[in-house]
Amino acid sequence: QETFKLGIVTFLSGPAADSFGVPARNGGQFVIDQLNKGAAPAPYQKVGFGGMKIEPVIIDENGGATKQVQELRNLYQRDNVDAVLGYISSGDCLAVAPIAEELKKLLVLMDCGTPRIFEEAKYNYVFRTASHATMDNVGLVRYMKAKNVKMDTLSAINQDYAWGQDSRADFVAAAQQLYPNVKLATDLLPKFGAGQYGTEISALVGAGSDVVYSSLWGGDLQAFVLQSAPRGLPKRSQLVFSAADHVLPPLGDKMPDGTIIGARGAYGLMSQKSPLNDWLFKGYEAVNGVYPVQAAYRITQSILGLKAAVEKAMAKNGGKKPSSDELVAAMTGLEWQSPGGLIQMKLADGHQAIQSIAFSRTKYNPELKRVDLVDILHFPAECVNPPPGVKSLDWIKGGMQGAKCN
Amino acid sequence: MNFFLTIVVDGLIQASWLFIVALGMTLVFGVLKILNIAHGSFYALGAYIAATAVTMVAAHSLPPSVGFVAMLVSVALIASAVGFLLERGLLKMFYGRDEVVLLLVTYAVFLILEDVTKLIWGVNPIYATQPYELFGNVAFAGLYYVGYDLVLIPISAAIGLAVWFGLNRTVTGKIVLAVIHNEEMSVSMGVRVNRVYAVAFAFGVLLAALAGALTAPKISMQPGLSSDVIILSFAIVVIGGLGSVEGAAVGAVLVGLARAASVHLMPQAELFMIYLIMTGVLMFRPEGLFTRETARRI
Amino acid sequence: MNAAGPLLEIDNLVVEIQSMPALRGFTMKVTRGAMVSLVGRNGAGKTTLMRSIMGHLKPAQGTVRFEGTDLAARPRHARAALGIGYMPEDRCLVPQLTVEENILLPLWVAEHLDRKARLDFVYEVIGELTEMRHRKALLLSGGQQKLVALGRALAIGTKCLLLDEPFEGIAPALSERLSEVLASLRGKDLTLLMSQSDMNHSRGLIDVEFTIERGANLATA
Amino acid sequence: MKQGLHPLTMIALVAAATLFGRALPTWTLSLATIAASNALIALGIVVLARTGNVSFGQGLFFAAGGYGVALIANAWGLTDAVAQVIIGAVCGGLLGLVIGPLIARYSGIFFGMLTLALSMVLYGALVKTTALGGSDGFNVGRPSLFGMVFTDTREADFMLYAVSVVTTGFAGIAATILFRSELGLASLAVRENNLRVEYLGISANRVITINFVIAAVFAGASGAFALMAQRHIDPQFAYWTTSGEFVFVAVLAGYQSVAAVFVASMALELVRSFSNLYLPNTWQLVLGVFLLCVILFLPRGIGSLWVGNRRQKRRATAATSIATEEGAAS
Amino acid sequence: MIPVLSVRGVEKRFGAVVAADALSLDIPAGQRVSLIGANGAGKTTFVNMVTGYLKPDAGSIAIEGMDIGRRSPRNVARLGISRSFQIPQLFIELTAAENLAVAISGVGAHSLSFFSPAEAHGRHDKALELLGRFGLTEMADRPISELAGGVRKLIDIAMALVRRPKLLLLDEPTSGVSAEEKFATMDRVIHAVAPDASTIVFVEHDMEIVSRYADRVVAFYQGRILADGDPQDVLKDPEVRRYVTGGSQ
Ligand SMILES: Nc1ncnc2c1ncn2[C@@H]1O[C@H](COP(=O)(O)OP(=O)(O)OP(=O)(O)O)[C@@H](O)[C@H]1O
Ligand SMILES: Nc1ncnc2c1ncn2[C@@H]1O[C@H](COP(=O)(O)OP(=O)(O)OP(=O)(O)O)[C@@H](O)[C@H]1O
Ligand SMILES: [Mg+2]
Ligand SMILES: [Mg+2]
Repeated sequence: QETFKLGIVTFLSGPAADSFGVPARNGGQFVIDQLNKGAAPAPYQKVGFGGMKIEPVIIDENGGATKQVQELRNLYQRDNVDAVLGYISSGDCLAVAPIAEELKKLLVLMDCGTPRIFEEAKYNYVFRTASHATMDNVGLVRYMKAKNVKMDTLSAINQDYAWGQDSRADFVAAAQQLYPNVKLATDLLPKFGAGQYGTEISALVGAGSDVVYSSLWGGDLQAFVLQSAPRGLPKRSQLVFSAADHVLPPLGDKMPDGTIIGARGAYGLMSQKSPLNDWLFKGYEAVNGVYPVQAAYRITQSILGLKAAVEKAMAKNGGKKPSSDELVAAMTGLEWQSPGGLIQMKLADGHQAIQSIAFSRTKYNPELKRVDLVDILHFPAECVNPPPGVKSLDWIKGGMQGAKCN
Repeated sequence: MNFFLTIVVDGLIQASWLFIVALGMTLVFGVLKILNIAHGSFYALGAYIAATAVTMVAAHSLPPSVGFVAMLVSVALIASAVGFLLERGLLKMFYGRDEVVLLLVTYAVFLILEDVTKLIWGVNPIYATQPYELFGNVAFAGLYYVGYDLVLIPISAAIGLAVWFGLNRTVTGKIVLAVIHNEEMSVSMGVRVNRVYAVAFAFGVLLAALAGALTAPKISMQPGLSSDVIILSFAIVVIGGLGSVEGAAVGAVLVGLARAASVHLMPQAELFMIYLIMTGVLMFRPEGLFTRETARRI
Repeated sequence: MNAAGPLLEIDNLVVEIQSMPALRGFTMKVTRGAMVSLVGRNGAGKTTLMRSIMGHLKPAQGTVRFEGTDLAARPRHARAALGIGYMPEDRCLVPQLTVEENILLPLWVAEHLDRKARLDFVYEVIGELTEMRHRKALLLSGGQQKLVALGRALAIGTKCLLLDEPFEGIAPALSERLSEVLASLRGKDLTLLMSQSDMNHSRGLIDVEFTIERGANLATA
Repeated sequence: MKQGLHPLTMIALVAAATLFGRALPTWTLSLATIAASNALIALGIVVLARTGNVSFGQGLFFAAGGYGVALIANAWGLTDAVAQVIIGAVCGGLLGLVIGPLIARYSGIFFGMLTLALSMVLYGALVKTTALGGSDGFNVGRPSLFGMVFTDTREADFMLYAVSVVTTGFAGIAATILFRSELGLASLAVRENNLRVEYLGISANRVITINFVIAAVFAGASGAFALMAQRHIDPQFAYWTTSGEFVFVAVLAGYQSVAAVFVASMALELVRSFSNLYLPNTWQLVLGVFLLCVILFLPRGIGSLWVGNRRQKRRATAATSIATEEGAAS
Repeated sequence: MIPVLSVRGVEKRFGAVVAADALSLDIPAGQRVSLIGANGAGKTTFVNMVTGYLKPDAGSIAIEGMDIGRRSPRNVARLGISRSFQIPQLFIELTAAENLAVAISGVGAHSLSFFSPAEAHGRHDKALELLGRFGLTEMADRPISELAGGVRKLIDIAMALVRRPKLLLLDEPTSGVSAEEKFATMDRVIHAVAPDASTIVFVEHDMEIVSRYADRVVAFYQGRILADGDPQDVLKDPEVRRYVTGGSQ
């Protein structure tokens, strides 16, 4: 019986493993198990991909772009996978995309924030099934505006590498659009993985600005929160974190109430109710003991999108296992439902997804011993993503023309 | 004025834990001539063990001070045992090889420990925050400081003084000097060199782990914790001069202050700071700030 | 223990360094209290023999017995405790330590000896050391270091001294002094084995001379 | 005269290795390209190590070569593989010429750490340079060869393989000649006792600088290969772990022969790749154990599997020559 | 005629230790001078200063009238001055022949060749020939690490001879060399340099050697020159006997 061999690349070691890599692997395993059993809800009830069982080959993403390029080649050429799905780091996404293109093999990027992938090049065989990071910051500023958060002065703390630098640039640009008088007070760029922020917190508390923005994630974010709370930073400034959902379960009551957070999508506690969402949320929680956060959602929407594409292609070619080109044709411009809402391959000639996003404030719930999210606000995809053909930062700086909010 | 005070306090807080790590590294290098890449892994190991100890104590709803003590004791015991076993069981086999080969051995140990910690503790973040509240908060120079952070400064100074005293003012320290200088002669004079090696290595591991334990309450433990620490302590040790306790102290303070100053004054430069200091120091003192006198050669 | 038997007994010792034979069946008996000289050309194997006795080289064949016990069974560091004082050819002082500390080094680890008494003994025998006791070894000239190394061997070597070329590089006036020092040890139940490439310095001192040639005995006198 | 292989034999071996690529499965071609390029930079480390200095910052020149080639390729559309290798080598070499004289007076760990620091300064600068893509880096197009553009992936991979094997092979031959030369012997002497070298009227700094520049040239060319093979460059090229890995390849190989360096880097890549495939959660552990085993059981490196003990060989040829077999290209 | 070596008022201290105390000394070409002195008298320090390894605290040192003030050992060596060392300074992992080959390529070479094989141009033959002169042909292909101390000493001296120096400084050439060898060693040295009528300064503790080979003896004590002159006279000097040579001489 024919199977669909799927290479999955995600962080199993290194600093991104706990926040993104392993939740993604767990999510992927859950979804693949369910699909192989035919246990997923409609419209995904068919076994595997169009009846073919999915055979995952999981690879660690840790180790840098050089290694990932080599491993991608190995996956396609040595292990003969039918498609590769994965990648969390932007650098890795940028590096592997041209290789897949050259080998004419399907590559589905599930996460990675940078908009540059499709803004700087054109790919036929490469798709990204999640919005890029522009949405996180545009949405965050829109949320603050909608909730009347005061922001005359702004401080920022972001890691000194592409994700932090880009997030900072997007947020500041968007803030300048919606808060034209905002002044940037302290603008910190600690090294990635610094882990200790005593000095930075002194500087931030000293600056005492209305809002402290951060795109920190994972252990760095947790350390920052742990160290800043006793020093009174949350009391002095409104904390806004663009991608903090994944630290809520581990931080628990250490997370100061009222912090504004995003999840890079309408994920986890901010997701909208649907049978598909219940299936993932409850199922994942049952297997793993915690509820799913962004990475689990992102891999799920990737796998479901690929499933939709495979089945669409099979419907067209009469039920044979589709070739890479048939898959590409099917995936281009595809739309499908995911636990986090509707995914539409709208940008980059149908290769780059857009999706809706949600933001909220934290509130610790002592009974459930977990952080609840309140004041949730959803923004439709076209409100926070640039329209096709416009570069993200230009779009923001140009006043976010053509955004459709409601 | 306040501003400078902030930089100094922030810098010293940084320097305090960095010093303990670097001290361990410089001792191991001094005695065994091993530049230990796995040193960062021992730091991580200490942090993990501390977190486990604190969590276990908290689960029995004992006060955080018990957690603090439990964490230090358990780390001290486990880390020195691990260090001892590693030296006797593994490193010993490679003595007499090239410095670079020994470095590679410790790199292999680093790789192995990376996965071993992952296998034991998983990738999910672990905390040991209870002791962080132990010493309250202190209002100071217009800011709040966490008492725990401030307490680290005297703790590390005390450790440094004790080690310095032990090496320079006690017979044991002088025996260690002899072993460092010439192992064959030391054995001939009746020194149990193997024991000196094992104890020195175990002590180095202990210091790294202790630093990990002391920082554990304010960070979240997760994979990748070790790699940053390695390079930081390398830099400090090189700035200070390999094998020198004073050097490690001055190096750590220098690095701590420079980083603090750059965050407050020039945040863009933080990434380079440590390397710039290192290059600057080596420019004028090619062997680091404090170098050990060597025997006459000709 | 049999007091009449030889103190040091080397039987058919074969030592290979990097698979090249450096000792080829060397045999020697040293009686208690004797002053023995080991003579040979450069490369004959004198240093190799000393280092083998000290356990730094593992013999391929043959045995080294000290007071009847096979030294091969003892760990390297145990030789000092047996009362063997060794003065290596290249001095090997610890540069950061003072002269006195260098002399004390073997005494610090030897629990059975009275430190003060041994130190005084060393200063008594080699008076020159007293005035430089607080200087760091780093600062001594080659010959001065030689004296310190001798003092250090003397401190721990209660039964036997192994001196590897003690007179090498010593000014004649001082080597005369050294010979006197060594001569003064006679009758103190201390056995002396010293290697030499030149016999000038010790003619009157020696009871027995072993000549080593290409790692083997040449003749016994 | 029996002192390793004759250069002509080595050229034949290089040719054979190149043609052998025809028989390799596609996925091993790019692996072998990377291995050859790593071998090239590791060879530079061996060259430098003969003066007693180990560079933990070869990533500096690796990145200089890579970025130099990438920028020129993107600016002028220069895609020729051979030209790119030359550009990479020149970029590395020029930087080496600037840094070499400054760093030659350092020794041991300080030399290593200073090179590491310099490479990390470059790393930091690159991470900061958003115009070059910051930490994410940027992509470049496919290389061509003498005006030929390869669209078939197998052909393109083989072309790269061939260019890298030939370049590395010639670098190996050059290194062999160097090792046997006056300068090569003086380099070993500098490692042993640079004071005596100075007393003999030879400038130890100069010897170190020359070897340093050679290593930098190799590293720059290697950077060009890495770039061509993956068509992407990022500051990771200059990161200390990258440099560290090259040192490990050199140590694993055992400083004995060029072929050993190649085999060692190939073995490392294979072990890493297969353990990642079959044991994705514990591949680092496997790699660590592999390293320990090689060091323990092959103390003279992988090369000792077939090069044989230098000393024994020396004895066999004792009367005729003072050959330095390290250079033997097999 | 200008002296080969001219030392004027040289002082050197190491902390409290005075290693050279207003030393003045002229050595004319072709003379064989022996430096004797108690241990720690400053003989090695003297050699170190003359060869540029140590800088004097005060005073001047000139070679053939040229001040060597700031010159490094390398630049001094290029002036045609060689030395051997009290503790042999060799390339431990290289063979005896390779050690000499390095020395040979150092002669006159301002840059070393990439291409010229180390053993080409008769360099190897020359190395073997030098070794042969010291009776060390057998040792040619053994690394120094395998050689005994006395043999190292000889190779160290052989290396100093490679350059055919105009001034040769030997620091205790015969200490550690066996009785059978020591005269032969000195003979070889003399023989090796004779054609150029080279000037030799040798530090020595062995008075047999001194009286046999020196034209002139300079006795040091605590950084000062105790006596300087004809060997017979110096060796008879009561102070020299007291501090240096001892009673039995
Ligand atoms: N590390 C070594 N490796 C190989 N061979 C060695 C080593 N050390 C010594 N040998 C060889 O062993 C032999 C004996 O050397 P040893 O040092 O014992 O001589 P020695 O009698 O002490 O000479 P000397 O009077 O010059 O000190 C020599 O042939 C020497 O070449
Ligand atoms: N680099 C140095 N640092 C400190 N002190 C030194 C140094 N070099 C020499 N000395 C001191 O200077 C004095 C003279 O030393 P030097 O080596 O010149 O003596 P020497 O006459 O060669 O003696 P020997 O015959 O024992 O070799 C000694 O007291 C020595 O301790
Ligand atoms: Mg000897
Ligand atoms: Mg001297």
